[in-house]
Amino acid sequence: MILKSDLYREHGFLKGLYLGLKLTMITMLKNIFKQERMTLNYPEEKYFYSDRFKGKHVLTVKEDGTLRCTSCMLCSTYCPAQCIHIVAADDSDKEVEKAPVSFEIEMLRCVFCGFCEEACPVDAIRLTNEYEMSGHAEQEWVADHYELAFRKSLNNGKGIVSTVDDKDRLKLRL
Amino acid sequence: MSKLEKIEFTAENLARYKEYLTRYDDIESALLPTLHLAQEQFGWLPDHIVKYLAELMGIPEIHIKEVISFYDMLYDTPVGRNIVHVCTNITCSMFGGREIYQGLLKHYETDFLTPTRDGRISIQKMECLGACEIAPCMRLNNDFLGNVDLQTAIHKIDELP
Amino acid sequence: MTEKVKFKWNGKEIEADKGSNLLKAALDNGIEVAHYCYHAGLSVAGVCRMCMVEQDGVPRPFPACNASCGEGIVVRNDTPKIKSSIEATLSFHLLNHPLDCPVCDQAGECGLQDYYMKHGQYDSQMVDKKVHKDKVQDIGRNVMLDAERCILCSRCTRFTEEVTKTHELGILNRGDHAEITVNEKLKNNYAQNLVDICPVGALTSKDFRFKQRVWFLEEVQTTCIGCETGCSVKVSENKNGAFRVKPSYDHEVNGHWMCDDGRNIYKHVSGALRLFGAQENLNGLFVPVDEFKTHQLAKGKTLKFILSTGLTNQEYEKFFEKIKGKSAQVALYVLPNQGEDFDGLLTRGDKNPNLRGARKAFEDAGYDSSQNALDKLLSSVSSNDAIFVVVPEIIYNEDHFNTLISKVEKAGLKIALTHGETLSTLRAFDFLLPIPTFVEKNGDIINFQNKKRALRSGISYGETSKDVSYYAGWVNL
Amino acid sequence: MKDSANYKDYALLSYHHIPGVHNLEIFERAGGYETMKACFDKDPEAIKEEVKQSGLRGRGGAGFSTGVKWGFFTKDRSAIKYLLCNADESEPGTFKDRYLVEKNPHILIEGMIISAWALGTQKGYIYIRGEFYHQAMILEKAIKEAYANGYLGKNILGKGFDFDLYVHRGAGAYICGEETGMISSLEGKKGQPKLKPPFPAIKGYRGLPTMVNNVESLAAIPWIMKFGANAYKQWGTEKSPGTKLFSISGDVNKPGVIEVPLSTTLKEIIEVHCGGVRNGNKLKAVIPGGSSAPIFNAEDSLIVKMDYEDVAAKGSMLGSGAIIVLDETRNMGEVLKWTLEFYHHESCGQCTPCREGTGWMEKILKRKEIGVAKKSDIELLDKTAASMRGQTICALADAAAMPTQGMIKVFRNELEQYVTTVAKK
Repeated sequence: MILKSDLYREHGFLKGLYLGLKLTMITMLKNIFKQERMTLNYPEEKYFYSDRFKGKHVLTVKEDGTLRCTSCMLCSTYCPAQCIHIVAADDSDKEVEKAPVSFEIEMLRCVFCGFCEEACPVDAIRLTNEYEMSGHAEQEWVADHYELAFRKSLNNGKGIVSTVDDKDRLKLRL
Repeated sequence: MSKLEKIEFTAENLARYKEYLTRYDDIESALLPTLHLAQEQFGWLPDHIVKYLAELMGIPEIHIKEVISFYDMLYDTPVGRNIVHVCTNITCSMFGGREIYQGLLKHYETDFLTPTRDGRISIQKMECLGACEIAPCMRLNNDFLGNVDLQTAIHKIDELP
Repeated sequence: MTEKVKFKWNGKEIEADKGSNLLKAALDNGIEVAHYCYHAGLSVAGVCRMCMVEQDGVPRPFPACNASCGEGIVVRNDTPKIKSSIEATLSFHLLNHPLDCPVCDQAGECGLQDYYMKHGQYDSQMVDKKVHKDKVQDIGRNVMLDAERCILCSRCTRFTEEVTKTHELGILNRGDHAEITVNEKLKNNYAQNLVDICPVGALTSKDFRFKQRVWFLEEVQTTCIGCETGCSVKVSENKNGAFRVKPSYDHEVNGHWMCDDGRNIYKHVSGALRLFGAQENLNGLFVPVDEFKTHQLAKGKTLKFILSTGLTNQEYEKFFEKIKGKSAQVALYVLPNQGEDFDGLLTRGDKNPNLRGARKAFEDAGYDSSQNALDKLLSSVSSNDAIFVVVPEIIYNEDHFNTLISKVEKAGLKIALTHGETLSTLRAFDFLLPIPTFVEKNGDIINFQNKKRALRSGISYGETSKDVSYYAGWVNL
Repeated sequence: MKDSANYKDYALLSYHHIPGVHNLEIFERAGGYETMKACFDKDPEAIKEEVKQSGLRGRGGAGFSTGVKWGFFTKDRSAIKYLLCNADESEPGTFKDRYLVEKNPHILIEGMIISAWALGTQKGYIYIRGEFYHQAMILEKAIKEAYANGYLGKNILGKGFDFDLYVHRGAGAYICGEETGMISSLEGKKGQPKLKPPFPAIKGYRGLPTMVNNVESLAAIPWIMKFGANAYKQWGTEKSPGTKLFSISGDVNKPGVIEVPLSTTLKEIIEVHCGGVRNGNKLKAVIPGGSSAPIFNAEDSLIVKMDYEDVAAKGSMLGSGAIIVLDETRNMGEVLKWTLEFYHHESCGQCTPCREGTGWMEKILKRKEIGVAKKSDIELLDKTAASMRGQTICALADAAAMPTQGMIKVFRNELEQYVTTVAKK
């Protein structure tokens, strides 16, 4: 939560102290009498995180269903945990030219910092608010691009289409 | 021109080529006149003619291609038997050179430098032809035509062989 | 002795040969001057207009690449006027550039990127349609051309005109439609130098294409072992392997260039067949084994060594030291000549990287390095022998080497010291033992000029500590 | 144009009134080639000095003193060197050389022989633009006649001097009018200008000393040698002496080539020699020296004197003397568009600022076609033009930038209106 103002600076010491404690008191009393608890009965109840939550990655796709990623490797360069592994290859489409043949993220290494999202020049990788991940063995924690782009939860396996599409970019390029 | 046809200068042109060589102190300098000559004989300068000239003169092929592509009056694409140059520079444009050019393209249903369907003419938009006193001016092959309008231009072009 | 002159560049005093190139003098003295078209190994074109300077007493700015050093001249390229002109010129360079850095292999070592960080006009005013040209053209000899990225510095055309004199590349058309074009395909054996000299991503290597980003790579300064010329090279590698070889400037041997054959010398270093430990031949199938087993089998046998010409002087020295006074038979296998003796530029027919060093080491140790000695050794092979064959790193003529292998078949124990299971005929051996490749060892080799050339190690992949001399230690155990 | 022209009135067009003067016989009967014969008795250095004294300035556009340029040339008479005549007049609006050559080719040949004698060149080439096919043929014929008369070839007139002269046809490239571009073109390369230094006078055609002069400069030599430098100076001003050919086109009643002394007012040229502005319209602007010269508005046009200094003082240049007159009906945006299209088309593609800049300036001006134009584009255009100036090997970038900046200076409001007005279809 972002505090809007500094109570102490704005109202002076005593009044600030009073206002601050008032908030604390109200919350305490509410919790005692209204029983509004933060603990949820997971998995029956689930917490909903905002879209800005940095959860499991997703690779976006173009309108034709291919990966948007051009395998420029900026994410893997920027990644502080060095958990992104990309193997690039020629694409038969001259306009695309370069595409990944394999894109893997080691989920156990990932620190969910979201730097990859910021480094990406083509909006190909995003962090979602998906936070439920599980696995038995280490291998299951390496997400390949099928998992990252076409898992069931993403548009029923069709993947998330990025709005800044290649064709739009080409149009912008005129 | 079919590719099977043997590409070489006629005896007369070969003599002219030899004469060109005497004018210059090195063979490279004779390239531009030779290209003019070749274009006169072959119409335009496709790769196999470039190859012939390269062998004849001992100049690298790419060098000749560079030169052909550099100059407006040497053609590496097919052109018609007659070339029509329409000036579109300042003075000629002031007096409607561009309209004549567009009008001609429309009339002959062709495009920049593309030969008409009967292969008779190619229309080329040119920069200043150096005849601004008779603007708008054109060149039909090597002849200047001044103070033209679209109708006279079409009339004159139709007289071409 | 050429006369020296002193002049000032941005206030820094520089000493250079009189009349030498002003830009070169500045670059040699560690001054960073933006430039694209100038290359010390080529003629001056003066077309990129990035190296403009102002000189006191000269009214107009001029390009430093077309000026010569004179005594006492005062040159600046940090005045506001020049700075803004460089900015403007760079923006012209970028005007029709497609800006596809994410997919461009040059990114990270691109002249446009480098100078943009320094001289960029960060807000774009370009909303117009760019000029489009042909992308992704395979122009032969492992070179890819992207005409759109090209800034027409003409380095490549000058290279094919002046260095290789093969005239494959030219610039067709004029104005902003000018485009690098290849006549048929590249044909010369130096074509990949074009990739190096291209300051932008217009010419890229098909071999290196999309394998790695250059910022993941480290460059190791070493020497090419492709032939006896011994060109200075840089091998780009990281923990995943070696990825490319580029020439590095050495005015005594190779100048700025290297041949295309030499570009392939990295391939065995991290190739699929690279040997990382001892292997035993089980009916034609090599399986990992403890090296100790080989050691045990070799005990009591007469050890014979056939060395290759690819070892360093230090390795030979150490080897002969180890077998000094012991009864080991040693011979040298010399690779046969390939093609013409000398192609006029760099490539030589003699493919032995360190033949001179080997012969000298043999001589110093009192051994015979001639073909006779090898023949003698081969003819005397018996079942009581353990024969060690050092497999050359690069074998151009496999048949020639296979004949050698066929002659050692009689030996009781056949061991190949190699970097990998590269040849099918290596199946004739009982054991394969790993030795380091040229990027995994430090030492000297002696090239055709009788000059010492240094091999330097970078990141190791194999079992590098055990070189030939280690196995020599098995003699007379 | 006066009918009964003679030496006293004209230097260059003095033979033009004689019918059939392109024939050597008629030309000689009128007194042609006499000066040349007389010159062979003179010391070459004396000829050079005379030309220098006359103050003749290069008529191709730059206006550099011909005599001084000759002074830079090697004095070693035995060394191989070349004389090159620049007849590649491709500056839009210029047609004076065509006019001069097609009527009277011999005056150029005479001038070239005298210059060759003075400079000691053994071979000469007349580089004529490819479009002038008939003019090239006229020259070829005239050269043949001169050979037949022994004025060209080995041992000319028994003086032990050899000079061969040939016509070399270009193939349509503006840049070949630049002297080093012309040399490249003559060498059989693309006509791309070469780096200077070295200058052509030191290292030109085939790396040998080469003197490049404009047709008009060379054609003025016989007159100067005949009547002397002082007589030549009777015309014009101290710094710009002599007469000059002006090619006048555009909105005037009688367009054409005139020869007038330098420093004649533009007003006189338009009103007296060319019969005034067409249809009695009001004068709007004048381009005084070919399309590369910044434009004059009506006020400046009426007071400017056509000599190198006064035109430069008013912010333009005399250039090749191509005067394009524009009346009130003309749209300056269109004129600038035509100019920029021309330079875009003709940029040789060597230096980046010119290659990219000329194309971009055209695109900026045409932004309304893709619907992104705004008023500030004119500012950008001005800035782009400014950053192209003085950045390139040859002057083409300047030639594109100067008229752009000049036009923006004089007609900014009109241009701003032009770029933002989208024509209704």
